[in-house]
Amino acid sequence: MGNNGKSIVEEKDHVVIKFAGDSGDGMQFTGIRFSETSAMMGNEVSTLPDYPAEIRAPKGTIGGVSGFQIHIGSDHIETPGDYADVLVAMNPAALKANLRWVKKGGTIIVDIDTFTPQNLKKAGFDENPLKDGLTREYQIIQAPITTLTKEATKDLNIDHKTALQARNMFALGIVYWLFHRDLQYTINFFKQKFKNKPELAELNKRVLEAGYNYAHNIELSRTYIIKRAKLEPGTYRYINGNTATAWGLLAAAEKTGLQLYLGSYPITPASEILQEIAARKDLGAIAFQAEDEIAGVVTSIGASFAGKLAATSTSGPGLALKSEAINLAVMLELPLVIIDVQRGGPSTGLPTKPEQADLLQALWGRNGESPVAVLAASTPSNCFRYAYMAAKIALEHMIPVILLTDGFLANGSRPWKIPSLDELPDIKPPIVKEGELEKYYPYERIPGTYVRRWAIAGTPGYEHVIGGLEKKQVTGEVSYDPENHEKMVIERENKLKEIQKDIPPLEVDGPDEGELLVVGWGGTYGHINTAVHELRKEGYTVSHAHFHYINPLPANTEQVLSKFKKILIAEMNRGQFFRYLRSEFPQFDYRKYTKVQGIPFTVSELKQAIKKNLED
Amino acid sequence: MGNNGKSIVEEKDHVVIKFAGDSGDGMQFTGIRFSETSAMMGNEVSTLPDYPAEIRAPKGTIGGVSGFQIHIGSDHIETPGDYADVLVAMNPAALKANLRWVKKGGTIIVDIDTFTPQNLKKAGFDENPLKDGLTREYQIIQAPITTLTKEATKDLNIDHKTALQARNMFALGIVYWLFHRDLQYTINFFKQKFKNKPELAELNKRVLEAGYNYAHNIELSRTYIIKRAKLEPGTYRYINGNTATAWGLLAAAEKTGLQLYLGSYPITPASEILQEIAARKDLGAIAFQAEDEIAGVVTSIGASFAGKLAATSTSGPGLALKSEAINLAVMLELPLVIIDVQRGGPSTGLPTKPEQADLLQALWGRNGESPVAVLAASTPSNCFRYAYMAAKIALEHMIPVILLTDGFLANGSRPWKIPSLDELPDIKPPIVKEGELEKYYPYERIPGTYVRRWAIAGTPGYEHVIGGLEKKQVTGEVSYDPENHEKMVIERENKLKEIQKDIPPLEVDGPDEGELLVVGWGGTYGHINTAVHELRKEGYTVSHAHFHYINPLPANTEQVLSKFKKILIAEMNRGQFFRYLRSEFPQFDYRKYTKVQGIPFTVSELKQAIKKNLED
Amino acid sequence: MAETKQTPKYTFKDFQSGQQVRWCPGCGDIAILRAVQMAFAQMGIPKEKFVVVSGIGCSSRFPYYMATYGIHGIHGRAGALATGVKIANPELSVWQITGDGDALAIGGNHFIHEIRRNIDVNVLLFNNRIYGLTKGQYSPTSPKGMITKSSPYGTIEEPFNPGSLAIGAGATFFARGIDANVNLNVEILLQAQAHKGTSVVEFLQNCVIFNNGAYKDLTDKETKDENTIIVRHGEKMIFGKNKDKGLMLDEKGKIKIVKIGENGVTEDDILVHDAHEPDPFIHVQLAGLQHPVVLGVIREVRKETYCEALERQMKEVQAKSPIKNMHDLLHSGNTWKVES
Amino acid sequence: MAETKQTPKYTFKDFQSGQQVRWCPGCGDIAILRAVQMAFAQMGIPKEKFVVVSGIGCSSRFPYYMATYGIHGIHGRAGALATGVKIANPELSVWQITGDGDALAIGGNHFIHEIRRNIDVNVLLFNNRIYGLTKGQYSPTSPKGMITKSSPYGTIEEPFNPGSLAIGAGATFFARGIDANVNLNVEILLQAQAHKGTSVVEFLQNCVIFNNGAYKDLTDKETKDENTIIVRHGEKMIFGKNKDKGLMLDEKGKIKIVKIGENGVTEDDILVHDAHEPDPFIHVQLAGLQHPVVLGVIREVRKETYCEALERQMKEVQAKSPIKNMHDLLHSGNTWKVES
Ligand SMILES: Cc1ncc(C[n+]2csc(CCOP(=O)(O)OP(=O)(O)O)c2C)c(N)n1
Ligand SMILES: Cc1ncc(C[n+]2csc(CCOP(=O)(O)OP(=O)(O)O)c2C)c(N)n1
Ligand code: SF4
Ligand code: SF4
Ligand SMILES: [Mg+2]
Ligand SMILES: [Mg+2]
Repeated sequence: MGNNGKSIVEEKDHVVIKFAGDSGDGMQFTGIRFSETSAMMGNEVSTLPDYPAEIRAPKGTIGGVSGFQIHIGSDHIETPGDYADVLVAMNPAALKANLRWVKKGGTIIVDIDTFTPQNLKKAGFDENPLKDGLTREYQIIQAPITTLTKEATKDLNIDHKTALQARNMFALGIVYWLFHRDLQYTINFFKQKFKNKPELAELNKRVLEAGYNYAHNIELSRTYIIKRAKLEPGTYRYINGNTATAWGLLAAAEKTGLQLYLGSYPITPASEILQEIAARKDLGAIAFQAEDEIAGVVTSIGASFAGKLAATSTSGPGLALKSEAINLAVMLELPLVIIDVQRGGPSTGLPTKPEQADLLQALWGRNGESPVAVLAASTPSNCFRYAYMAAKIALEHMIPVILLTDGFLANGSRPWKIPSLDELPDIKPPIVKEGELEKYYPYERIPGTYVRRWAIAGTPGYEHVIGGLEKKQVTGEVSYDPENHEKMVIERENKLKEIQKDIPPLEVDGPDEGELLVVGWGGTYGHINTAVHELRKEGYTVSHAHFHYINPLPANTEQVLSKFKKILIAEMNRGQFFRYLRSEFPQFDYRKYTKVQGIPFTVSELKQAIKKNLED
Repeated sequence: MGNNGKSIVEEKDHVVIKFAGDSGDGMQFTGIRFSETSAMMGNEVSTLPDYPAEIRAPKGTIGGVSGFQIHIGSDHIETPGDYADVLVAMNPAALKANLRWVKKGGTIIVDIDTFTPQNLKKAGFDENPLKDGLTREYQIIQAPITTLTKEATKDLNIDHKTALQARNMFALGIVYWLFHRDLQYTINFFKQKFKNKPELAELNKRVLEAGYNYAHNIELSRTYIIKRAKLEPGTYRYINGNTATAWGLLAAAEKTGLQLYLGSYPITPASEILQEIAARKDLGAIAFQAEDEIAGVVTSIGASFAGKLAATSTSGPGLALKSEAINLAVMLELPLVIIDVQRGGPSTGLPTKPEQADLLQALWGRNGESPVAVLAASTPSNCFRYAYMAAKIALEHMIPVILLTDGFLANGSRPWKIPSLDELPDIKPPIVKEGELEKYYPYERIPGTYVRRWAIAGTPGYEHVIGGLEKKQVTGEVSYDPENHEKMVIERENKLKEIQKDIPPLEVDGPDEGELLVVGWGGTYGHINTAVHELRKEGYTVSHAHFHYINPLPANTEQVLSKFKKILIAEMNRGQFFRYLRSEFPQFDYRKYTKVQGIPFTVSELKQAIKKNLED
Repeated sequence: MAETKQTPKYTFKDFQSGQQVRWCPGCGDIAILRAVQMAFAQMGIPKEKFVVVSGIGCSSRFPYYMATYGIHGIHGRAGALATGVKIANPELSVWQITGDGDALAIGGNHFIHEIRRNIDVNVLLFNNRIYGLTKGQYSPTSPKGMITKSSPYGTIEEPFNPGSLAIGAGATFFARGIDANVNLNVEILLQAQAHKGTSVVEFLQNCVIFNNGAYKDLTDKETKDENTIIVRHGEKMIFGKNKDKGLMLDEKGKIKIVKIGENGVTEDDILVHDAHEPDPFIHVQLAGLQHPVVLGVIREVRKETYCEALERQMKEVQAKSPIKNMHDLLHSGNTWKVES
Repeated sequence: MAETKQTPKYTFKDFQSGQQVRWCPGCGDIAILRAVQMAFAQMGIPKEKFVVVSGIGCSSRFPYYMATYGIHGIHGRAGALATGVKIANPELSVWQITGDGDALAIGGNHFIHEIRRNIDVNVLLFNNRIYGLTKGQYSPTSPKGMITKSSPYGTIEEPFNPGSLAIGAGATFFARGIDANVNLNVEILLQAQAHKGTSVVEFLQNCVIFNNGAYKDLTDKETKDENTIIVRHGEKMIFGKNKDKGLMLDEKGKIKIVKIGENGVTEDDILVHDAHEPDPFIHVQLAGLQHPVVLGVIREVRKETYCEALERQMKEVQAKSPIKNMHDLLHSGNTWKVES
């Protein structure tokens, strides 16, 4: 670790850093390096990338700004943070786009070389903001990053353009110095990544060190030490929600001994799930990139019939397209996991932004009475657990399960204590083995569970045909009988309800009775929980219950809700869970706090909303 | 009218007749003849065909029975009737399938020639039921229909097979005698239909008269006269729900002067809408049979952009497929009518049977916050009005409108007083004419309505591009701005709410306050209304409110509901409107009465349910 | 297909499910069902290894009549269902039953993509040129001008030729059968089964209710020999009641019909059918021919199937990758330890 | 297209929307946009009559850059949107912008059906053999073995040849352009516009980010003349830096490449391109040729379009039918009067 010379060293519980620059400036890469180093140095970390919808949006413009925000600290880091303590702005547009998200008094590092009149104009500044009042409100480090990057690399045998691509490492070096980070993790990473191009490893290392040394030399008045978090012992890794989701499915496959089949079609922000599984041919997983979403889910249904752990992944518009076929799986009563990484809607909407507005679609967006299980993950890393649980429920209850995540979880990263497969609950699908049954009736239900048995195509003796028409109880033959239809509708409903027995009760964070319960579901967990914790620290009495199991709801839901005078439901839509809960348990005093802006809640706005509801 | 000789003539308010036979026996044809004659003779009529899912299900089996039920009477004939007073069974299977639906003491007419041991076995009778107790419980007319049809036609130069195809007319002749119907309407019909094949006209006439004379000769103990209904004066015709729907759209097109474009894909029970419009090239309507449901709706969106009155028709599974594209129309804010003729679900389900289980799909089965208007027709003939209103709302509010009908309405027929186009409300789409505006902003909203203006492609000066991405207020440019997104979400929501101003208040049939309000929506109107009326006649106090406008709900909904202690929601699903109302107005005491059997409610079961809810 | 135990000897009855066949009397589907059951009995594949999937339509009720594994799917998705079953377990013999509406209207995309991917599925396309189940609307194969329920004045659309479309999508196998000719159909089905890759078999199928007589000229005793030609690989393409007509190429490479003995044409001049030619320039002509209509296996070329490529790649990757199980994966890349 | 007032004289600038072009610098889409704007200016069609629709993809952002009517649709549905616009108003000049994913993956069905119906739409298929917008997964035109984000070990699928597929679906017009050759593209676009019926134009388009160099051999100065041939109806199919190579048919009717002056081949022997031959047997070969890649209008045959047939039928029916308005319809068939 460097020597920070004469500057004051301040110890902090947590701090938020944002790297911002042009799409081509490598801000995601930079952010991830900083996060990893921090995690390895013992901090809790939560990160969120934020990039434009265009592949390469016009350089130097606000629309082209790509960002990466990191929250590090000693404990309870559940969100990437509302406002930044430190902003790195690689050009004027990055400054313009992010200024409102920097805390007053915070530190801003800019590449002063980019503050040309031309660039300022592109960014929409009428005049140079650095000459302006800005310097009074923030601590601004005006580093000639471009110049010094050139300088630092001029003796390397590397072309100009390539050398300048390492500018981001100069900025990272400054930030490393500011936070007393060890350069070694990053340098090792370069060595590994550029195994076959040592000159690039050297380039990046040089520039990183140059930035670090620059910060050292300009003698910043203040640097920071972030306390280590009290983490459970174990081996950790960094993981984002999409990878965690993919891996959760892979884990379920290994645990059951079934091969994983994912039929999918790329769509932002879900494509990575497909990509992660496509990369796992080493584990025998099959990733089929279908011609469209419908083929994605339908091939999965075929694969399920043939005995695979079948899944499909998509985002909102894709879920809409899959709805007819999901209904086929409802009728066939085959296991199927459907992952919906929610994004801003309706229609194409805001394709790279998170939202929670697919809930009602997941619950009811199919023709007829069509019960499917619905789960929601709430942190990037617990996507692993809920993907695993989705597979478990699908396989054990012979039912389609929709797992809702969102763009925030999908792209957000968290350090994650690597679980061992032994810790994960067993999965016992009702597969019938050759010779086990005298006669196989496809729709005979296992007593006490409503689950039918799974005779996998290819098993001798159980040949049978199933289909989307209503079928006779037990035998599964086509039946148009009125009473039979109603009975089957109810059997499918009951089968769903039975899942309640297998899911954990709803937990309350905070007192389990009182004035106000804040309710959330899915990806808002971190923000809500932080808000509630902070308010409790401030002396307010408020609790938080977060739903991961949405259909069926946990068995104790009504009881938990009944203990509070008011229930505030916070969600990133116009009140869908609010509507759902109210239609289930109309007797309670629900309020809603909603936001549909394609960006997560801020902790501060949540705190305000909670306080307001505590008051009236 | 014939002379019924010595038999007793009984006068009746209403009576239910069912014709049943093999799919090939022409029961639909027979039933329609009877209905038309009755309507022309001044009765109220309600009919319901009931046919197997197979095109030609195996002859002589229960699965192959095709039926047509007719309810005629002097007033308030709102349903095809629960139980039949008269059953015509062309073979043992038809008897077996329908016996439980005949009133004790009713009349059964059978073709005794078909009661061979072989046929009895095929129908699943262990022994001949006619020899059994049956004759004690019913008045059974054992007519040798086959023999007498042959006999009556033997001197015609017509082959055996063709001659026997007129057997149904023999049965109809008997029934005509029984109810003092005039043969002339039917004979005229033959002349018209078989203009170019006079031998067929003669054949059918002969057999019809033979049946009539046969009935006369066997001296039935009792015949019936049905009182004429007190119908509003006017010109009447017979119409089923699908035709009425198609014609409602055609009427809206004529009224606005816009060409009708229907993009559709065949699906039971909606195909007839496509077919009706395909036949209307004389009126300039375009019916495009697309390659699938998605193309059906998407071509309609294209047509809407090009200035047509655009519609698409389908049934449940098709609505699921269209959901992604409907969302595009939500974003584009183009007028679009989507007709969903609901059938039994989920998945392929019971494709020929009615159900009301697509409600939640219609409301919320799309990704993101996606408000569309939802309407529901309630009688075969008012499908005309609601199709018209759906077009009016879509055009005036620049919004997709889903019109829900169902298999019961679609196939059911009612005499209908033909409206004149002048009676229909005007339709004023916000089309901007060339030169009208200085500058056109596609998402500028007309004050007080939230409606944007419609610049039809091809109009000089208003060139503009719209799309599925979120767009900036007013200008409609693509915008990823968080606040703008939320504002647009709310604008779309408000635009929907504004429709409330244009829809009539919810009406109450019966006292407008009291113990119990029975609530229904869509195709259950007739059954619920009849049940409520009968109960009131029996001295109970109970009211009925029926919803045709579902999203938005009529402005006075909450107020209407608030006047009753209990609200019983009767619907043909597992409680979807119940859930919706409860989520909107949780304060009331809702109960539900549901049936998901692919068959309509019976009035008697509804009455029982209402009485039960009156009591507890 | 790895077989451990001996395959039982079957007759077509072993493939009857016992469910009552609910097609209209006289429907062409019935004869095709029989041909399939006869062919299955001869394939030497254990019964449980057959999976018969379909979409929705009259023809798509087919799986119910087979005593095998099967799925009666949803409309248009038969191709995707079949693809999923086959990829999931290449040991299964997968048969896809689909109508002209199911495969070529709503299911057109899955149809061309399974062909492109060369999924080793046998696609039996029942082409009655009508939507049967929905009671008689036109289909993408209805000839232009045909009057149907949804085209009361005649259709205004050109039909697809399923063979041209399939070959355009890259089909490695295309054959055409006709409901009435059970023996030919069995012969084709056995070749379809033997072919590795997507085998598209178009069955010309009469719908007695909504499009009766569509193929009358091709099945009537008096006319069929003049109106159809049955091709077999390696045999000369000769037809006609008197076997006196044949196919040749003109100087432009276009197929022409010639009469043997006329204009100096001898039997030697007649073109020998080469189903195995990879370039489809002649096969497209054969598939597209209106007179005579070509029956039999028109194209059969060998290319790596999707499942073969998948297996090949899986093996390669597994041989090289250090990741052998979940534990390896979870601990791959950057990890760090937190000590207690 | 009935024109009442005189069409203004345009330059390409009149078709620029003023929206900032947001494609990556160097993206092939940019050059194609320019060609389209140049071509539109020459068509003599009033600006407001153009409608440019698209699906979703990088290429599908195209409408935003055009100062015409347009819809940026949803993924895969460009073909259906275009179909709807054109049928609704045949006076509009409808342009469909679509990517290889948009048209051939999710949109494959609409693509083949609009071609089959011969809807008079100009389909511009931007084929970069990759999914650009979703950041680099393989597409149905990615060559087998290509490594992409979703095929880290190389794809295992055969690609479509868009020309073969289009012709298999019954295309009346197929042409191929390449981003870099703006003049050729303008020439093709003008012919596409002139063609009545679906005009499919495949543009080979370089994606600098995810599939850079896919067409390098076809655009590089040194290699392009050997690797491409530009065909024009009625002209001999000659290519090569020295114009010394050409196409001929062999005795089987298969295209072969010959060198003029070698083996006795003279320029006279070289095949003349006949774009108007209705039977597609040579066009499929031209479309499928890998070396040289054929550019220009490969096929252009005239068939009745959907809208022409619709108009014809409308007129026929309206001339005959007694039903002239809603009142007639409502009162047609059996009606009866109830007197007061
Ligand atoms: C999503 C969906 N759309 C439409 C239908 C209605 N439908 C069922 S079968 C069919 C077409 C049948 O034609 P084809 O595939 O040729 O089969 P055939 O009945 O002629 O054998 C249609 C349109 C449906 N069941 N599901
Ligand atoms: C229903 C739906 N599925 C998937 C997507 C995601 N998506 C957007 S564009 C695209 C493919 C783009 O490839 P292509 O059509 O070749 O266009 P390009 O970007 O290469 O120009 C995909 C998969 C979507 N927007 N909507
Ligand atoms: S309607 Fe036609 S295709 Fe369907 S079962 Fe009857 S004959 Fe066969
Ligand atoms: S990603 Fe590729 S196709 Fe998309 S804009 Fe960039 S270069 Fe063009
Ligand atoms: Mg068919
Ligand atoms: Mg592409």
